[in-house]
Amino acid sequence: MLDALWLIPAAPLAGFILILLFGRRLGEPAAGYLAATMVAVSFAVTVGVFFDLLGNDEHHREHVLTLFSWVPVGDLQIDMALLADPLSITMALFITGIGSLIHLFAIGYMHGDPKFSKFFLYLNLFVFSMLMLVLGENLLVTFLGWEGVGACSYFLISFWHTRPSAATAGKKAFVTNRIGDWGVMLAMFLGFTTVGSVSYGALNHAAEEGGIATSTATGIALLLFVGAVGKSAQLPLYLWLPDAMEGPTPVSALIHAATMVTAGVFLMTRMNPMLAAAADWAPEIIAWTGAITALFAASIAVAQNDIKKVLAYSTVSQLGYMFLAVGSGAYVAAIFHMVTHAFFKALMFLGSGSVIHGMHEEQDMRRMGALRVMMPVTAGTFIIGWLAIAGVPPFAGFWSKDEILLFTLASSPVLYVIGLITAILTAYYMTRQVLMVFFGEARWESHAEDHGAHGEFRPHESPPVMLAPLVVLAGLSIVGGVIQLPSFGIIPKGWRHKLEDWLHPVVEPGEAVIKGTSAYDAKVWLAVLAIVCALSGIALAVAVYGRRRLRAIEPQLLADGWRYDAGVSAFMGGPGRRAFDALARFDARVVDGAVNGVATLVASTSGRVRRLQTGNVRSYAGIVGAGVVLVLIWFVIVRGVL
Amino acid sequence: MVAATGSALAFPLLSMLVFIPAVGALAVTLMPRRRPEYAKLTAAVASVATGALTVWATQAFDTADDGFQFVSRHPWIEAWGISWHLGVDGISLFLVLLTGLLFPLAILGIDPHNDDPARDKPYFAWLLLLEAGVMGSFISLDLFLFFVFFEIVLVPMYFLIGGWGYEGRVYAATKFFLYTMVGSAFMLVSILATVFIARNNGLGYVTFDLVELANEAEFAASTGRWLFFGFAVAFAVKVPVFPLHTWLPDAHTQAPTAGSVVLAGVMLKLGTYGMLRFGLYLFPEAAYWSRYLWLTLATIGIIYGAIAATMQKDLKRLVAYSSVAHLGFIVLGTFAFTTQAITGSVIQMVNHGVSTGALFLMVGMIYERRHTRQIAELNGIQKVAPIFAAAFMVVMLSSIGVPGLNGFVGEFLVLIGSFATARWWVVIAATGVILAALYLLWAYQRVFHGEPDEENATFRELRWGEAMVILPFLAAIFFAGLYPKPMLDRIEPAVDALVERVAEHTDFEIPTPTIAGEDDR
Amino acid sequence: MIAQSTIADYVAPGVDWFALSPYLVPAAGALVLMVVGALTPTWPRGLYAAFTAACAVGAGVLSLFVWDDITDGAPGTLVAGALSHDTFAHLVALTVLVATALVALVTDGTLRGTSGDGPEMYALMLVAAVGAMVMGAANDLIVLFLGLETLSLALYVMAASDRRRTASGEAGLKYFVLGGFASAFLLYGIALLYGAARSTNIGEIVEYFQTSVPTERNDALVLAGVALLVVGLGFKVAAVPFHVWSPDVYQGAPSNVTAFMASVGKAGAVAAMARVLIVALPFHRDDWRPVIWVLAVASLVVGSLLAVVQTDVKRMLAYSSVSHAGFLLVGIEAAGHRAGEDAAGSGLQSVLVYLALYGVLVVGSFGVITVVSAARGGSSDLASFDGLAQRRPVLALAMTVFLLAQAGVPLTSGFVAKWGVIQAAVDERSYAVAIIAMVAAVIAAFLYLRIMVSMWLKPADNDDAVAVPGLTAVAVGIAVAVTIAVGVYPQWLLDATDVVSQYAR
Amino acid sequence: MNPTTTWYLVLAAVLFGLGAIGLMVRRNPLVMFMCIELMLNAVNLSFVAFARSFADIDGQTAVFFVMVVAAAEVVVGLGIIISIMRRRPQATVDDLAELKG
Amino acid sequence: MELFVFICATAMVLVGAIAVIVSPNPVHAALGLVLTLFGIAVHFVAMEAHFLAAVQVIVYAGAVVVLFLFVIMLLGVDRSEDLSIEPMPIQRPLAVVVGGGLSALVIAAVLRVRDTLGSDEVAAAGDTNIRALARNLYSDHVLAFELTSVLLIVAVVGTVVLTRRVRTSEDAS
Repeated sequence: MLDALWLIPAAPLAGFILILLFGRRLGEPAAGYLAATMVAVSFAVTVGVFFDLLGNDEHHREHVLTLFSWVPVGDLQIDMALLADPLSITMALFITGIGSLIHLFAIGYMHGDPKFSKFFLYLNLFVFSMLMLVLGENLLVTFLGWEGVGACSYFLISFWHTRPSAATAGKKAFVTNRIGDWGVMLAMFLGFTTVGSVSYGALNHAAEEGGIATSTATGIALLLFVGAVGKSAQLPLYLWLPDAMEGPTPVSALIHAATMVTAGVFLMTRMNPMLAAAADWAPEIIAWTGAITALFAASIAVAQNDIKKVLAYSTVSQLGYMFLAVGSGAYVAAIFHMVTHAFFKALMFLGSGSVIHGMHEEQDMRRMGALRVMMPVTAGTFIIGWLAIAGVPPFAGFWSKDEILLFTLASSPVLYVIGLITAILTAYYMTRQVLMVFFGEARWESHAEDHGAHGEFRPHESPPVMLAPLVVLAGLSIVGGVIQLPSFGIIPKGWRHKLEDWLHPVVEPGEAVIKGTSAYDAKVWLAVLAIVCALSGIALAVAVYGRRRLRAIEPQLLADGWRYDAGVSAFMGGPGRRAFDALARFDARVVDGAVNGVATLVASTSGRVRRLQTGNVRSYAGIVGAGVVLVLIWFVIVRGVL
Repeated sequence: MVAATGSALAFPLLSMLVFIPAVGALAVTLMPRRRPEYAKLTAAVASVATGALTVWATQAFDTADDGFQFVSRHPWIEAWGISWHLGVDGISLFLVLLTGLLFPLAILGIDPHNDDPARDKPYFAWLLLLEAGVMGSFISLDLFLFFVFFEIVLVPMYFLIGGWGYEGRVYAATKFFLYTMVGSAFMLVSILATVFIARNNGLGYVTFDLVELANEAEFAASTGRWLFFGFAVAFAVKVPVFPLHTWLPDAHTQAPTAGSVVLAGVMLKLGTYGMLRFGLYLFPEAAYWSRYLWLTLATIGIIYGAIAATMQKDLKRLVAYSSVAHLGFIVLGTFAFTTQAITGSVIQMVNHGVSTGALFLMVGMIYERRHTRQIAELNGIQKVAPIFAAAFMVVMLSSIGVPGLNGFVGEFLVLIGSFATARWWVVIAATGVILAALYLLWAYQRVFHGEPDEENATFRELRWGEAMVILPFLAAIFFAGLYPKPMLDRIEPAVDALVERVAEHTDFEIPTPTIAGEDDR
Repeated sequence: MIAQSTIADYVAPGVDWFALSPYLVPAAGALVLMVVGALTPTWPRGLYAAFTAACAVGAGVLSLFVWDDITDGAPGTLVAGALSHDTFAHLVALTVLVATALVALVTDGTLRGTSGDGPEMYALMLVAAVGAMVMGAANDLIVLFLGLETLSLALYVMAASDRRRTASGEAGLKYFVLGGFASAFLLYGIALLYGAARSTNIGEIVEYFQTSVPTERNDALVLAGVALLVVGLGFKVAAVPFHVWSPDVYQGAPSNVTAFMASVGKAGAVAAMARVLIVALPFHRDDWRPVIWVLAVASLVVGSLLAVVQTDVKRMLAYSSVSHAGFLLVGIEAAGHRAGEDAAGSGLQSVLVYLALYGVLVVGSFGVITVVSAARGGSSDLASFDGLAQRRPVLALAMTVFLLAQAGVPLTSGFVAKWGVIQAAVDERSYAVAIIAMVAAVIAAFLYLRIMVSMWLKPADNDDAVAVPGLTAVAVGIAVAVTIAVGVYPQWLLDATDVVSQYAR
Repeated sequence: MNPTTTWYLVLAAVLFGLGAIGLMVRRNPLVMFMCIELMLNAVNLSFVAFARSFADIDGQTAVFFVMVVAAAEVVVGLGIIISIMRRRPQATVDDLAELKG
Repeated sequence: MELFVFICATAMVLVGAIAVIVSPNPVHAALGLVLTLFGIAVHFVAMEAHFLAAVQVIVYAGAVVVLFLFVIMLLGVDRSEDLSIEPMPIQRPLAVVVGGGLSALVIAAVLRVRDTLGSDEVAAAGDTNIRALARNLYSDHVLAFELTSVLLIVAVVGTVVLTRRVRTSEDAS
């Protein structure tokens, strides 16, 4: 199957082209099924490739498929080439797997939308781009996908472009991402200048051999991190992600939770030898950025009332966890968390989509409540997702989060504490969300009249095509942890560290690094501590929102996201815009003014000189005479006498 | 057919590229006044024939040869050592191709909207004359000949802007004409000085032949720098390099659509092309010596053009300022002196021609429908004309430089190539990529997104005829973005030779990666 | 010794009638016009003009034969050293004769049917042409002066000849007064030079400076003489600041006369200046070159600047001709670097070629102005050109060609002319003046653009019927043909004129 | 003490200067014209003085030609003046300034 | 004796010239011109240029000045010019500077070379002056002599052109 590697991106690309050509004729729901099938084909091929690789011994789990020479100029030889190795196939597996589920979901969700086929057009293009991103053999192919997903994200966020907020959000996402792209590009330039290639193989090889100076490696790593910050919505560039919730919910699930936003983590993992070769403070910066983002976003999520906004900030927070892992050297944990996060966050986004669908486009949680009765499947699956993200064992999230915290403690206790606090907050705000949406009294009845002309408003459960993906994802959220079980005594040896072993050729073995540290020795107690934290967070939320024992603390400052977004907007719209305007005026008045000034000067000088031409012949004689005297002075005095 | 390389071809291919449009222009002029449709037909035939020849030339081009091909050389004004010397190499080939393909599209696809059909005749005649001039500039290998074509181009462009432009056309046309002529004034003196100084310093005879001058003449460093300066001023105006750019927004905005397309598509490249062909090639020392100046101006241009574009209220003006920024990349690459950077510059010249040409084309279509180019008066077009919007989006993304589309390849090569020799300039210039997204997306949002108001609700969707004009642009955008290799293969040898020439004449060392790019795949 | 001379010593100088024929034919033609014209009733349509043109063309053909003689043999002098027998002289003569022929054709269109129609104007033209030719050929300063006066007096009269317009009289008077003033300077210069070099004959002057011991030289006298000569000739050339007369006179004079002044008048004056400075005074080249430099730059700048702000087309072209004079002076300055040396450079050639090409161009331009302003009752206001392209597209196209050529756009003769001058200057490393000249040309280009804008881009504000008389059309057509032909293929002209730097004295 | 050539030349220069002054200050075209005649006479004086000092007849010949030119100039000049002043007898050159700029 | 002649003639020249410049009445100016021309003629005689002296008197003082007076009478422009007013304030100072500068500079040049000027001896005897002139005129300067005839054609044709009656609207009114 390895030679069919090209099929993985090709299938969604084919879907894109087919829908582009025949989309309108196919119509609903054929276009949706076509798109979903294409992604499913891709998934099937990926699975095939996965098993092929699995069949090889761990040093031969790498396959490069060169399609054609893309940008060959002198030393710079960049191929359009795909790389199948454990990391890329892991990514591809959950991209295509979750992707096909979400496609399926979207068929139901987008029912009745006039631009139904166009939605799947974009979705397929996105999957293609995302696959190019992860399968790329070199930075440039990755960058192709990287920008491609950015563009698709832009299309999809502003899918309902007649809404100004959607259009603005799409633009914001693109531009903010571009700031990150600046870093990726510079990293490529620096890499090429140093190594003479932008292929991962060459770059990482050079880094491993120690051929790259520490400063250069630091530069490359941090520049890539700038890109990752943009793509994965970390501080200070996370702004676009909450706004991106303007897009249809499947988009939020696929792009802004499961796949695209993890690209930054993927890239850092892919280039981990470079990070290893970098100065010590480089990973620290990454870890701190991740930790602060995790805490910061979690604190904002506590006060959000929009069902999707909570999930969006939660995503930012969880991505922060992943960077915390990367910065702590826990690449496997990062990937592990990325996978489990993909499961449960996709699940919850789809669940929220189902809720929104059932609530006729209502997103405000304050107008929900007690939905578990109306939407039992949605509620059930959502609760599984909740338990997973909150870190309750044995759900998937517990295992991955625990592994990250373990590594974090090994590198920095302070970061560990931040991680723990974030974990408590996560459990708290997720519980809050579940309680507000699915439990308590039904607040939607009182607002029924707001929703259209229906005499009676009743939330309804979604169709099976939407529920099926929820169920599958719920299952994965429960058992997802098995791919990387820790070496606790109660877990059979053969079940431990599956992911780590699989990823081994790409990423240095995880726990071996911290083996012998006190953190490693206390790992069981740490797990217990994590469980306690999760439960206490849940308990707190129940006390506040379930039992009403405590008053809810939802300061406006947090609801406004620490006013960071508003501040940036104020700056861009205020001084920033004024500065741009000033430059535009400078161009018109000074630069162009100088040119027109010359013209004016010519005209005014001419006008003045012109007055000498009085029309009076005597004054002409005077001018001529004066000229004669001057010429005579030159000849007689200057040339003759002197 | 075997491509003749470095020697004369039995068929005077390149001369035909000049003569066919020139004769076409004459023929159009002589058409009967009552039958304006003949004018368009003649123009179309002439431009398509020229285009076909350029395609043939591209196909027959020998990728292994770094010298001039399809050379045609005949004495012209022997008294002054001037010959009719034409040839193409990798640097000029695609500009010739672009010229050859852009003009038929402009002639066939863009309606000049003459209220008086009699005005079709001069319109097409000027366009063909313009094609002859531009084509000649790109293939001239004689300084005099180049200057002649470089200057002659002004006249038809002047009349096209002045005669078929918008409100402020006369001002814009005049500004364009005078601005460029000031630059040319310096170039003319420089050309002459080059020739005479070369004669006095060993060459022994007067010749305007580029190749002879480049190979035989030696200039003292200080002399070369002055001479280079003369050339550079003319090219800097034409490019235009900040701060000599202010003619461009006016000219672009006021020009008729075909004029804008051609102006942005090929005419600006006369400057960047000239910089490579005459600046770097003749005066490598001076070019290298002055590189920081150019790098800085280019970088300023990139940022400055982008910021100025952001604040424009007129869509066409916005695109015009975006040209300032894009051309900045070309200049940046030119003065980075690495193979990748200069190849990138050449590619970018072509790509900018395609994408900005297409942008102007579509802005023209917007104007045609709405009779306004003010961004504030446009909104919600995507809802009523989704296909038009989609095409615009693709072109815009190409202009933004999204990988996979043509705009990226050039920018990327320029930046990656320049990084080794002009690191900090690249760091700043790369931020232009962010700004490009900012101003174009902002404009796109305001024009295409949202709910259309009453006036925009009847915006007409793309017609088949219009689509046929845009389609080639889109095809080129995707092709050059995904498979630029055929272009790169043809461009690279000539660029390599140029870079080596610079290295030979200066203490410039062609940068090599500190770690040999060993391949461990 | 003079005292002892007797009649018996007298030997009549040899006269090579064939070599003189180009001068004699127009003079004779003028006499025929006067005498026969006075004795016969008014000649039928266009015959005066045709006859005049025929005389000029005939003289031109003779001049070509003489040219052949000179290039076969060697340049020399004629009639006791009074005239140079060289290609320099004949290139000027050809320029003058071609311009005269063209102006004659244009004049017919202007005068036919008016009271001014008669043989006199044509006779004046032919005589003036002789004067201009003599200026270009003079090998004696007195002869040069006489030629100049012949030309000038004829021009004064012609300028004042349109009695219907008061401006014409004013132009004639101004030209006359200032011209007399300038002639006095020129003459005084000749006198002082005579006082220094003991002769008015150029050959003898040069010989004197060559042979006399430096201490004996009367340098101060020479320099004062040169100064006054430069002034006198600079006036005729219309170099700033001695140009003051030209805008008024160009504007006031009838358009056809202006064409004559700008072509023939300028040709004679510049040729005379070149004769005096380059041929007669090569030993003082370092003295006069800076002055010419300043005059050139001043002419270029002031001419271009003032042209831009005018509203009358004739006045615009008057100032532009001042600017062109600047270009010509650039050429003379360039020639001055190596005046008198064997390898003289191409300065002189460039000046004379410029003159020839400019002559044709300017006649064409004023030819068009003549017919356009005729339709507006003699007004040559810029507005009268509005929308000309709609009314008379061919005429507008012709004017455009002339204007582009004057602006120095390639593939026109104007470009060849400018290129020649600039390359001569650059060859002598006069970079500054070359750049100033080119920038001035750009400023001047604005003015040509204004006229083009008026013709092509403005709506016609009137529907005056612009009638183009047949002979005028012929003249304009020839001028266009020459302008473009030379622009595209200047080789033959350059080859042919390569010999002009081998002048006689 | 006999007058030397230099004396004559100085006188000529003074006369020439006076002529120039006259031309610039007088407004009557006829008088301006007379001033030109003064200047020409100054030149003639110089010519003859030089001719005498070299014992050369060329200078005198030149004067002869100058006189002819002066005569012709007078004829033409007076013709122009008549043609203008017949209509405006009291016109001074200051009044003839329609063409300007 | 020669000195006396020189002084008298110089006085005539200068007084006449000043009269031309300052006399308000054009007739008086013309008379001043005659005085100057006579003075010049005297100088010519003193310098042995007899023929020129004669021509000077006959042609200049006789014909030319008469022509001037004739025109003055014909046009009736013998009214005095008010010289006390100068509409252009800069004109008179400029005139003095230009005229004075001209004279001064030429004089400076002359004085600088006065030693190198030729001998002051009288060149030719009276009766041979004319002969020498004739010989010179018809040999070395024969072309110039012939050219004067062309010049005279101009004068003749010019007067014809300028004095011909024209039909103009102004004349009609």
